[in-house]
Amino acid sequence: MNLAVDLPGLKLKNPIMPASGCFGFGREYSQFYDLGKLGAIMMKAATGDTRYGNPTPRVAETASGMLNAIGLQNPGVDEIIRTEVPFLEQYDTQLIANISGSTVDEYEYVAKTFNQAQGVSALELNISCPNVKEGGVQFGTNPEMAAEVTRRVKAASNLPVYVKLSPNVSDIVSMATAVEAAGADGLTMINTLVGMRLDLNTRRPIIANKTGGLSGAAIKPVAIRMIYEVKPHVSIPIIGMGGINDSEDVLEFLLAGASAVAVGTANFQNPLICPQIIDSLPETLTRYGFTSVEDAIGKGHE
Amino acid sequence: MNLAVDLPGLKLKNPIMPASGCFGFGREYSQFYDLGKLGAIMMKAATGDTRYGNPTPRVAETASGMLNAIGLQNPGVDEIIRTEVPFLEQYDTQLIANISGSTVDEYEYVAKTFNQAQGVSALELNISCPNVKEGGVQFGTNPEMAAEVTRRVKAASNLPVYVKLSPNVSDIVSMATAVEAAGADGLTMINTLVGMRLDLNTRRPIIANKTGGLSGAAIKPVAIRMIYEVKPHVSIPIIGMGGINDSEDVLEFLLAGASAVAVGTANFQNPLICPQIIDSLPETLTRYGFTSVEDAIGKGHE
Amino acid sequence: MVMVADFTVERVREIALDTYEMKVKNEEVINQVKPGQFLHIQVPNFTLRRPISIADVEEDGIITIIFKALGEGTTELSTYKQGDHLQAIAPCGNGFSIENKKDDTIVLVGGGVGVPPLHYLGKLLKRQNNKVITIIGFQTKESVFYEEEFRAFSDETIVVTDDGSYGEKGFVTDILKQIKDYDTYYSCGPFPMLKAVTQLVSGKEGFISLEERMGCGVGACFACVIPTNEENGYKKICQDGPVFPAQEVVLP
Amino acid sequence: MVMVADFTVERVREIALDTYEMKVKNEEVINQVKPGQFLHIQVPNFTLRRPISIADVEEDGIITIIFKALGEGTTELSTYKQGDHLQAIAPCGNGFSIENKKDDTIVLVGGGVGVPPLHYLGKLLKRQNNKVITIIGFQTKESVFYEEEFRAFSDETIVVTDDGSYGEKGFVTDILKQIKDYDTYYSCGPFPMLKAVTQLVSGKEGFISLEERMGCGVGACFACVIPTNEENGYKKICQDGPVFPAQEVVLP
Ligand SMILES: Cc1cc2nc3c(=O)[nH]c(=O)nc-3n(C[C@H](O)[C@H](O)[C@H](O)COP(=O)(O)OP(=O)(O)OC[C@H]3O[C@@H](n4cnc5c(N)ncnc54)[C@H](O)[C@@H]3O)c2cc1C
Ligand SMILES: Cc1cc2nc3c(=O)[nH]c(=O)nc-3n(C[C@H](O)[C@H](O)[C@H](O)COP(=O)(O)OP(=O)(O)OC[C@H]3O[C@@H](n4cnc5c(N)ncnc54)[C@H](O)[C@@H]3O)c2cc1C
Ligand SMILES: Cc1cc2nc3c(=O)[nH]c(=O)nc-3n(C[C@H](O)[C@H](O)[C@H](O)COP(=O)(O)O)c2cc1C
Ligand SMILES: Cc1cc2nc3c(=O)[nH]c(=O)nc-3n(C[C@H](O)[C@H](O)[C@H](O)COP(=O)(O)O)c2cc1C
Ligand code: FES
Ligand code: FES
Repeated sequence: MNLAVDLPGLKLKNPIMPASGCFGFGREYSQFYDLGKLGAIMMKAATGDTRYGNPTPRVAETASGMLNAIGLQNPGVDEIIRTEVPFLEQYDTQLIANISGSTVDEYEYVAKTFNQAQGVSALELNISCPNVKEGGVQFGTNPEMAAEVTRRVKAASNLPVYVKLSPNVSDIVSMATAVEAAGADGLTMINTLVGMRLDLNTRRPIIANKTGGLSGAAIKPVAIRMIYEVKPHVSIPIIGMGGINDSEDVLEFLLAGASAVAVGTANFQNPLICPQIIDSLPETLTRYGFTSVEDAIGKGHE
Repeated sequence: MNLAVDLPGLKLKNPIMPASGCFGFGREYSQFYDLGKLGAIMMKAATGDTRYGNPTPRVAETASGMLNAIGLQNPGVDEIIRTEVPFLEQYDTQLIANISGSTVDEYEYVAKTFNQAQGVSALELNISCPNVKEGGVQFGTNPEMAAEVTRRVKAASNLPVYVKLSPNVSDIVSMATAVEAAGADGLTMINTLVGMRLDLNTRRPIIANKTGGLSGAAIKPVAIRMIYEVKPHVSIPIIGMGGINDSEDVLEFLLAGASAVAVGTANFQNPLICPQIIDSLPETLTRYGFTSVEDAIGKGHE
Repeated sequence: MVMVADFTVERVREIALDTYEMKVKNEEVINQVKPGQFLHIQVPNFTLRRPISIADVEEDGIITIIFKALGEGTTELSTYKQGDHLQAIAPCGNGFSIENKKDDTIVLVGGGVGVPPLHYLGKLLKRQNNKVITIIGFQTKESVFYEEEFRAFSDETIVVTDDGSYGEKGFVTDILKQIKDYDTYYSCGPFPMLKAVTQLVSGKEGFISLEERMGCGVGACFACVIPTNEENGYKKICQDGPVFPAQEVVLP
Repeated sequence: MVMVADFTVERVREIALDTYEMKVKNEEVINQVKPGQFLHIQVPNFTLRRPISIADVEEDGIITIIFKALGEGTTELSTYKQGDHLQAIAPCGNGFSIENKKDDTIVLVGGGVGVPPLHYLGKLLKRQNNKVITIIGFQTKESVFYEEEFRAFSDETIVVTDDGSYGEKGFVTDILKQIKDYDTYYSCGPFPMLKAVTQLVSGKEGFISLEERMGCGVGACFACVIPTNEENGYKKICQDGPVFPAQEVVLP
């Protein structure tokens, strides 16, 4: 079966890729399988400089999900280009660089740096990280700010830009249309919902950062709803994510309007999840009457 | 152990009450246990007139949660006062009327009507229902609209008003402070997150209304986070809800800043959940070093 | 009186394609059961319960249910073994009222997983000296179950399959059409079948049992309503039903 | 090489208060195991895996783990029976490097659920002809486990309990203080204990094994980092650890 999908800058042999932050820079999972199996790889967030991130504990378990507050730990864009990208380039897959920063200038710098380097096919603009603000306003929840950073990053780079939307907003459609108007080539959605757990013994939040991002199966209904809502209002493609655990989930995202999907938290439960989903996808598509991936995209809207 | 909590208009013998919409008007659950055990009862939403609600299917299951789109089906405030309130008044508990409407006038009418009747101790102002808008703006996601309806309802009634907040907002604190400033006597939070599931066979949303409200354990981390965030910014009490399944969950809500809690979806899994939680609460509080319910409220902030 | 009851699993066996017969025991519940009522079964780790009709009741406290393993919950249920425990709200719903049904001719019309409740109903109707004609429809040969069990009390039993791979080919309505001389029909199955049945024989006294996705299962949440013929009128399937006089409700 | 491995449960028994010894079998994994490594165990219906140290390895492919049933996941794990299957990423982490450790005097210092990895470590150190002194601390008498197993290979074994209800009263550091003549210590336990130990004997060569809440367990998610002495320096406990030279990392 034809699993291929063509997206701006990305000729995907299949629509499955690990989500940013849940796969590092691939090295660890390359011990378990050939990364060339993947449609693409979304790398861990890159910032201008080395970031240590938040104190630990950084993760907590929740019902059908987890919280994380890693805090964008990464070796910085230059080091990533020097050591991580060449490693990943060995594999027959496509690289998407997830870019982040504390200021619009930092975003711009990271985008420019990836643009000058080789090996990366697209940028994923992570505006949904809760600790990234300017003038107290979060990029991820304010359409004007989101549009501004999108514009700046587009201008700084020739690579297609996918803007990653935060679900922590009153109106997801206005976020999506704002970044589309600002030049985004695609959307990735959703990032995590802000959540918290308290430890009854210590009487403190389990996560040192107090709040963390909720991911996993628990948030899938929110992801599906947001993609379904956004789809009719944009003409750029959506890469969907949020709680994908199997090929049925993938099909649900395709029906909702995603053109490809990313798998995050499920990698922790099962390191082999991505290749297993890729292997079972043709049978799932066939069972529900589809002849290709393209065939299923957006079919939940008819 | 002393489980009592004193809130505006509500002298609760214990902090446990069924959440609105998950307990009807109590008749059904009165077959399983004495409703006099409950700290209070939050009745199903009341509107000005009889409402049929949405087409079916109205519920769908999700990972550690469910979606519902009942659509405020209810017999109307007058009928509720005539038949349901007298039935519930038999029990040694307190009644909270959940009020809703399509316009501010309808809210006002419902509030006024409950005010004139007997038996209800407080109003819960449900501004978080997604199909309630005026001028295209949802009350539940716009601080000014929320404040406006709060003011009007306060003026129409002598009963204390608890405003029920929607989690589908970028900034929960500004919603909370807006309704507090408008005269709210308390907050209840959270209502459901908007979500969706697609049926792979029919390729349509499972729920006839397409989107539904996500409730259950899946949303507990979002509820805890929002209560924890709001607590330091308000001086009115919070009744917490969202995914409570046992007495440990209750304590987590108390630590986050709730003064009492409501149990919703868990009633469907286990009709005896409320009395079971009430019975196990003293032991749980003791195990974690608390001597009363009051003692635990807000202790996650120290 | 409906209660939250603990059942012990006595036996589970696959009786047709993906279709399981399970016998569960609770001596308190059975005294209350009317045909057409259901168990609202808790499956651990699932938020919602699964409503499954009571297909038979035996004197020693044993209730039979028959279910198709379709989704995750029923698939999990099909793995239960003898001695396992099951928690259910039971018995739920109103059931069929048959106290006054004596010496009549009755047609039972069931389709797929709508067949089970008709089994216990038919058994009781026969005991009350009614003539019972059973028409049960299935997708295909492998899906057919309980033919013998229905034959045991029915005066006539006709099995139909959509593809004709077993029994008559066609729909239950094709057979029902040919039966003229009866007093009352009882039907349970998917909405399209019920619609076809009630339209076909709209003049007859009939009772239909409905299915809908449920929340509470006891009448509190308004998930399972069905419109009635009055304006804004509705009934709750879990509490006022699942059985309704055929003309009372408006099928979607 | 780390792999996703299926294990068969051979035996589970409670060896102390809420503390379980479980033997699991997978012949492929054991050839790779170094003391101090761990299994990252999947418990069905839980999002995150549970990291549990390898406490022993036997020639026939059997790995022993010892865990305390604290929260929901480990409580679920404690209900496993012989013949059940367990999936784990294994073996995880670097483990203790002891190739060159011969004819030395070693002190093992373990606290609570930090005791298990020291068992396999001590066994191997003894085989390499080291003198092994074991100091293991527990909360109270009911929590003590594996005393005999440690005695079997240790030249000296001292058990301490916080409340003095068994063995010596006090902390492991109270005993460690009195031991002067040794080359290297290996320690595993809660952060406060490790901090006390490393501060007490900061001049000695020591290796400590750390615990942190984990996501992936393989080094991909950055959940389990620990700062090192360099600026912005860090190590991943699941991958670069859990064992570190005592002076390399900054304990919180
Ligand atoms: C009153 C009543 C009696 C029933 N009796 C029987 C019976 O005797 N035998 C039998 O095989 N089936 C019966 N059903 C249908 C049965 O309840 C569903 O097939 C079952 O709930 C599906 O669960 P699942 O785990 O397979 O599917 P999932 O898709 O995992 O279920 C997800 C959710 O949807 C609900 N759901 C899905 N399909 C249906 C449906 N068709 N009707 C109601 N809820 C549904 C489930 O209860 C659950 O809440 C009855 C339904 C009702 C309402
Ligand atoms: C490298 C390593 C080796 C370990 N070896 C052992 C051992 O041999 N025996 C033993 O009893 N325990 C050991 N632990 C601790 C053990 O992992 C936790 O006690 C266990 O994960 C708690 O799970 P739960 O289901 O009881 O608790 P829950 O509270 O339900 O766990 C929720 C989440 O928090 C994590 N978590 C909770 N407490 C801890 C903790 N102390 N450390 C790490 N994660 C935690 C869980 O893994 C899970 O992801 C080890 C931890 C690490 C990091
Ligand atoms: C541990 C962890 C780290 C993450 N780090 C990033 C990140 O660096 N950049 C980013 O855009 N998203 C990050 N995410 C969000 C995921 O990419 C994804 O959007 C989200 O987890 C929802 O998908 P899932 O439910 O499949 O995990 C992270 C998620 C997790 C769980
Ligand atoms: C079936 C159903 C119906 C509901 N109806 C109402 C309602 O009428 N008014 C209201 O304010 N909240 C309503 N809610 C929201 C609950 O009161 C509660 O805020 C929410 O479900 C979160 O709590 P839970 O996770 O314990 O269910 C409803 C929830 C469910 C599941
Ligand atoms: S399922 Fe709740 S009213 Fe019927
Ligand atoms: S747990 Fe993921 S890096 Fe250690």
